[in-house]
Amino acid sequence: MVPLNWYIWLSGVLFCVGMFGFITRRNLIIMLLSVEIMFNAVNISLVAFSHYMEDLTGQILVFMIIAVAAAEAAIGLALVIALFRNKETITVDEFNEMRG
Amino acid sequence: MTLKHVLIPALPLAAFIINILFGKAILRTKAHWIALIGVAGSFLCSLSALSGVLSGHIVNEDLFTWITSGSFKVSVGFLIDPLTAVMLIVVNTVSLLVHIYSIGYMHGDKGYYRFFAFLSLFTFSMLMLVMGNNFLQMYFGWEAVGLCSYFLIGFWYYKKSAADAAKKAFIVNRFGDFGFGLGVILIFLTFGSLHYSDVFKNPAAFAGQTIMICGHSFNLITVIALLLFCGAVGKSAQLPLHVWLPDAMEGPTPVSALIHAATMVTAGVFMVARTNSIFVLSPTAMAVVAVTGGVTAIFAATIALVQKDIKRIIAYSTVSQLGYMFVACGVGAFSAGIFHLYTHAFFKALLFLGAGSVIHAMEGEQDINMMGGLKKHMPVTYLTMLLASLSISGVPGLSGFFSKDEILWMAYAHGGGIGKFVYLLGAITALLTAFYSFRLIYVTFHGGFRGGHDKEHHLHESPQSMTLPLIALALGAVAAGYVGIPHILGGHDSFAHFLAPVVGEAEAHGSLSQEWFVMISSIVIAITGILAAYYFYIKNTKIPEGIAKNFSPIYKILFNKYYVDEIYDVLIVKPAYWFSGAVINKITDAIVIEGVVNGLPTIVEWFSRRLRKIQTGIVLHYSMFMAAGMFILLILILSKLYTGRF
Amino acid sequence: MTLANLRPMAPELILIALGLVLLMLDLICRKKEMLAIVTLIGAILAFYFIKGSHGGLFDGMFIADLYSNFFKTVFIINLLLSTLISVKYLDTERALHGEYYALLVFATVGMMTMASAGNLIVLYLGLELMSLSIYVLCGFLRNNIKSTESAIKYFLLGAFSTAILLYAISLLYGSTGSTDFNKIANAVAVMGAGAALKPLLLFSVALFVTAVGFKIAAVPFHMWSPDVYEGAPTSVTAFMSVGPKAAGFAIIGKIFFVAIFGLHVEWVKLLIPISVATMITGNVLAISQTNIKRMLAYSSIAHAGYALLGILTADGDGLTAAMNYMLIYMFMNVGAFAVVIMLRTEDFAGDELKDYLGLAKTHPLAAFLMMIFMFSLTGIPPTAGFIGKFYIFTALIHSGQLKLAVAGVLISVISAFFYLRVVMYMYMKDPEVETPVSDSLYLKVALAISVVMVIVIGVFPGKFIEFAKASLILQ
Amino acid sequence: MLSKVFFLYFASVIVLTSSLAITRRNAMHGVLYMLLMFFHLAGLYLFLNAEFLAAVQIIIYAGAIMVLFLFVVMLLNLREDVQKSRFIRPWIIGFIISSGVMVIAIKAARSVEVVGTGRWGIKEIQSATHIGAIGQELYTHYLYPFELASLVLLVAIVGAIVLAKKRLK
Repeated sequence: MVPLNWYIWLSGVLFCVGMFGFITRRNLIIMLLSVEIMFNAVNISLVAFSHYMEDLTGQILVFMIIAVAAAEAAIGLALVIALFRNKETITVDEFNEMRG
Repeated sequence: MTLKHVLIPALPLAAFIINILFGKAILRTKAHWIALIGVAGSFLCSLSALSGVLSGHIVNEDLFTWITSGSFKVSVGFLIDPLTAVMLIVVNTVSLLVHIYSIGYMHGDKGYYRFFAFLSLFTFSMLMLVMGNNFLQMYFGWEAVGLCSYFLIGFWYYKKSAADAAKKAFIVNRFGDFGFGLGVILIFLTFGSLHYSDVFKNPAAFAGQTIMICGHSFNLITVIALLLFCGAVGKSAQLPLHVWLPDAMEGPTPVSALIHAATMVTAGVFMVARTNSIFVLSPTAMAVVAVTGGVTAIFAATIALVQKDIKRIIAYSTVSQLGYMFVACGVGAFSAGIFHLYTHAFFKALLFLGAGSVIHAMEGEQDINMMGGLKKHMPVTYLTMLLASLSISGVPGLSGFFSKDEILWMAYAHGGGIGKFVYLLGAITALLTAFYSFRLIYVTFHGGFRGGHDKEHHLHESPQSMTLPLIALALGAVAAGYVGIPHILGGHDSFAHFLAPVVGEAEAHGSLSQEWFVMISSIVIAITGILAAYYFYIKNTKIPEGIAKNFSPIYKILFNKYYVDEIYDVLIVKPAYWFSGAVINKITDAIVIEGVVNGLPTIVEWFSRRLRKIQTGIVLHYSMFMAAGMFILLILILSKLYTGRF
Repeated sequence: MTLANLRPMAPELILIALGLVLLMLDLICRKKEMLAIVTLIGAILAFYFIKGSHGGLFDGMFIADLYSNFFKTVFIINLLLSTLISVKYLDTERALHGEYYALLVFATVGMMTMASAGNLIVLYLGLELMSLSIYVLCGFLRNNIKSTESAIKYFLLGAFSTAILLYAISLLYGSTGSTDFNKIANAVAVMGAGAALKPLLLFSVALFVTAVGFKIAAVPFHMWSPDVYEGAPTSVTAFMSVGPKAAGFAIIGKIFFVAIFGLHVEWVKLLIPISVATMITGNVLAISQTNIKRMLAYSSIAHAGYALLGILTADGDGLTAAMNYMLIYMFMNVGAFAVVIMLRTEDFAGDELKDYLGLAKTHPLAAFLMMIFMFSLTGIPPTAGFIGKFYIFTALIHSGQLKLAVAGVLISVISAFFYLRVVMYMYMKDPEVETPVSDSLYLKVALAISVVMVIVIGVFPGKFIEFAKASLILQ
Repeated sequence: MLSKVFFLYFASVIVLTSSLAITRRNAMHGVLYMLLMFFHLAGLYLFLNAEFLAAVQIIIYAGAIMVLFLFVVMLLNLREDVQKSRFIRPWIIGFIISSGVMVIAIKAARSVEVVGTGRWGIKEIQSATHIGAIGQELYTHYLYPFELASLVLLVAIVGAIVLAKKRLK
């Protein structure tokens, strides 16, 4: 049997990979992917906790997260399209109309 | 608490709001109606409140609590007891009459609606001051009446002297108010509450406490009382902070009558009477009050002897009479002080309004030497002012007699050095008062007109809206005193009994014969003063000039008001200017002004501009900040676990 | 389960129905003003139903209690005011209507769900419902580069904070075995002092602080807010400067004061530097702003800092003060934004500070209202802002945090500098351009409500304090 | 033992593919690596007796969300963006923060213990089937979140249309 903390480790590592992508990549779409990675990292730990605690709450939450992730992806991608229409780029650091 | 009590201050407030909002655009020359209705309503309500108090119905309730935090409570509440009732009557009566008077006096002024708006606001503030049931409300009322006074003195702000006078009044009052504010804070710290009912419940319990100031220990109650008295000195123009009041005469005359004679300046007396249970615990403070009052009384009276400006004479007379009131308070006869406050309101307001009537007729001329013989041109003004002068001089049968005699007797009967001393001062002042009052009457109204022919043609009696209030006030000046006829004259001293529950009854250590002696001597003094004035200014008009010439140093000192203004100028104003000019401007300009006043914002702004750079507008940087913040939080919270420290 | 059983969630149900109706009405209704009126009617109806809403539903997932009702009141008033100020503004910006109001309504439902959540799952879904709606609202002027940019900024960082929140939830779930607030509280209580020794639990506390800090725009998680506030349509800015922030405080009450109250020593230690930094950053950065929306954004950061001070006391008084602060903040902030919107006309943006030069001469009423809101934001008595600050600081002093209270007062002095500068611009300078103002009846109603409430709360704060006090979950 | 080997395989592939996904210059490649990662995640879920979630993971994540991503990547003409440098300038700071958090996370999760006390042990789930168990929970106890999720999706639909529609009315 795999120890629980292995899953938590995996979750933590995956979360940080996603976070690294999110805070450094300039490509909007990759940033969105990074967020998905972070969600999935959380999912791993939730499913693992849920399994080890013999309680389905975590898995229900995973189910919800997947549903909401879909919703977020839809909105995020719609925004990407709207932005691309306005500025012909998806390089995120070029959106600095407002600052200070 | 019933509606009528709330309406007393609410009506003038409503009048103020309506006038300030719609006065300029809609009401214009009709502005007085709103103010008049407000004050008249308030007057009727206060009459009804008085009858309530007379039938033993005392109100002490919080109307509404603004904020509370532990024992600190800011609330608006009304305490309507005999003292408040008297003040309500005084304030509302004079205010109502002054409102009516102003219709004629201010007619055609371009700030007509503004004038009435501020009059209403002042009435409201004054009513809040006297009706309050806690020190904070009194303090706010105190500041509010000061502010109104400031606006009204400087009503003709385009006149430099008016603007300067307003500024002076404001600044001088700051000194007093600072002390008052400290006193209120000290009261809160000592008693843990600012409500009268809590503070006055048992102040004696704190009598023995001391407070350390600069390494010396002082009696706590004395310190509180003296701080409070500081405020009274400023507001009631006692030595050495009296300098603002004569200058305040730059304001319109109705304002002088209402604010600077009858009501606001007496707030100091009211406050001392209100806090009598604190003052009586401190003989030191009482002595200070009595001596300050006595010295101010004689000091101001001597100045009034030689002034030429009709309003200034009356202004110094006011200062002097206020001194009387403090003498009464200082010898523990608070009810006598309030009694004098009450009668004084009538005859002093009358004097001012009469003076206003004269000035109105003289088209702005205020020098009494340019007047004379006005008796036949303006009989109503003459007669009413004569009655007021008789009253202030203490001629038997008029209201001033009863109240002034009461004070003198109380001072005399107080015994001890202080009592004798202030009695002596008071008696001399009474002589001077009678003299200068009748000097005013004789020079202004008798003899021949000295202002030239052109002016003489224009002389006329003032319109009815101005004479009616004069007549009404004259009735007061004659009859107001009959509520307090002393026992010795077969009366019941009802006024003192009425106030006794609030201010207690003064003990008089004296026999009947002594009382008779004091009374008769004061009558004699009054008559002597009047006759002397008659002799000097009617019979033998050369004498004053001769005296002025022969005793020119004294005359000069008096005429220049003991050079107090000049002394202040040299001691305080000039050094302050010099200090600000030489020290602040030159030496610390670069450091203090640049550094603190401009610099602090500049530094902050500089900092702000630098800090803005962090906000690059790039999401990645923002997210990096978020991640870094999260990282730091994680370190913060987990470092305890791993290192044992937080 | 019958419909009557659902009474506790009547306000939510009404608003959901309202949102759906709005979406459909948009198709058949020509006159777009109708949509606003329907929104107002629905919101008032929901408001009316708040009062009788009591009890839990769905095994304690949904809890309608006085605490949630307090926040629901705030949210629905916020919805009402935002709707009122939107009508004319949307016209000026030529934006779609139906979806706009529906999204406002759904965002409000999300906030209400958060306030009455009994479970972390519900809280998460409410938060997402609110956030997604607001992301879209920010980018509503999709041909406007600023609007879309603000939306993507908010969206990206919001998604990041959601991920952090989820991570926190998963770790809390793992350490306590439940997602129900009361069960978590019990589990933490059982651990006793050992709770502070569980690394995963502490880890999740830090993550919660991060995620909630993002929602209320606390430093250093605040950086989205100036950009988003500036870029978003002004009516949305008004809406989101209050709604999500108040919702953030609502979940602070749920998470910090109920679920992990056993760890309050820890989270207070984390929140102290955050709140101080938030006040300083918000106030200092507001000084050098030239755009009024941006200035108000920084000011809203600072106000979150003050409200956080109330949270730091970790007691009922402080939470009451913070809740009360949110209520007050809503009126003054929405009011200020309403004035900003008032200046927005067809060919005039009206959101630069210099547009306010001499406003008192050209539009005395607008200037006067702005002055009252600025006074209130500064905290000058007798406006509501003073009451808010007063209770925050006294709560701090009573809980023994004297130093923080003094720091808070000193820092709030800085704020006078930029708020009163607006007043000075309006009253002491001469106008540069003749600025027209919009004369929408709806806008005027919103302004009237805000200014009356600012004054009324300022003068009669007793009732409102009682209201907030009575709404407390932990006594 | 075997399970550990399998876990290590899945875990390392997940970490590897995710790392690759976020470092690819071309978003398209990133998306494809993500697909690979999702399949392995599904495998991991199977491992944890969550068959339904594994299926959902593939159907929704791989089948829907990633396809949406692909659509968008292909819809936009990203030729210029691909040329630009991949990371923001002080990426090293991001790297330090991420690895710092990672270290803390690993350290914090070193000794995590939970006790299986719930009513859905492996046996119970097997007898009810996973989909049955989830269904039972979802439509009874978690009905409210389920309904809320529908609202979230509705907002997403409306919002996506509002944002992506071509022309204003």
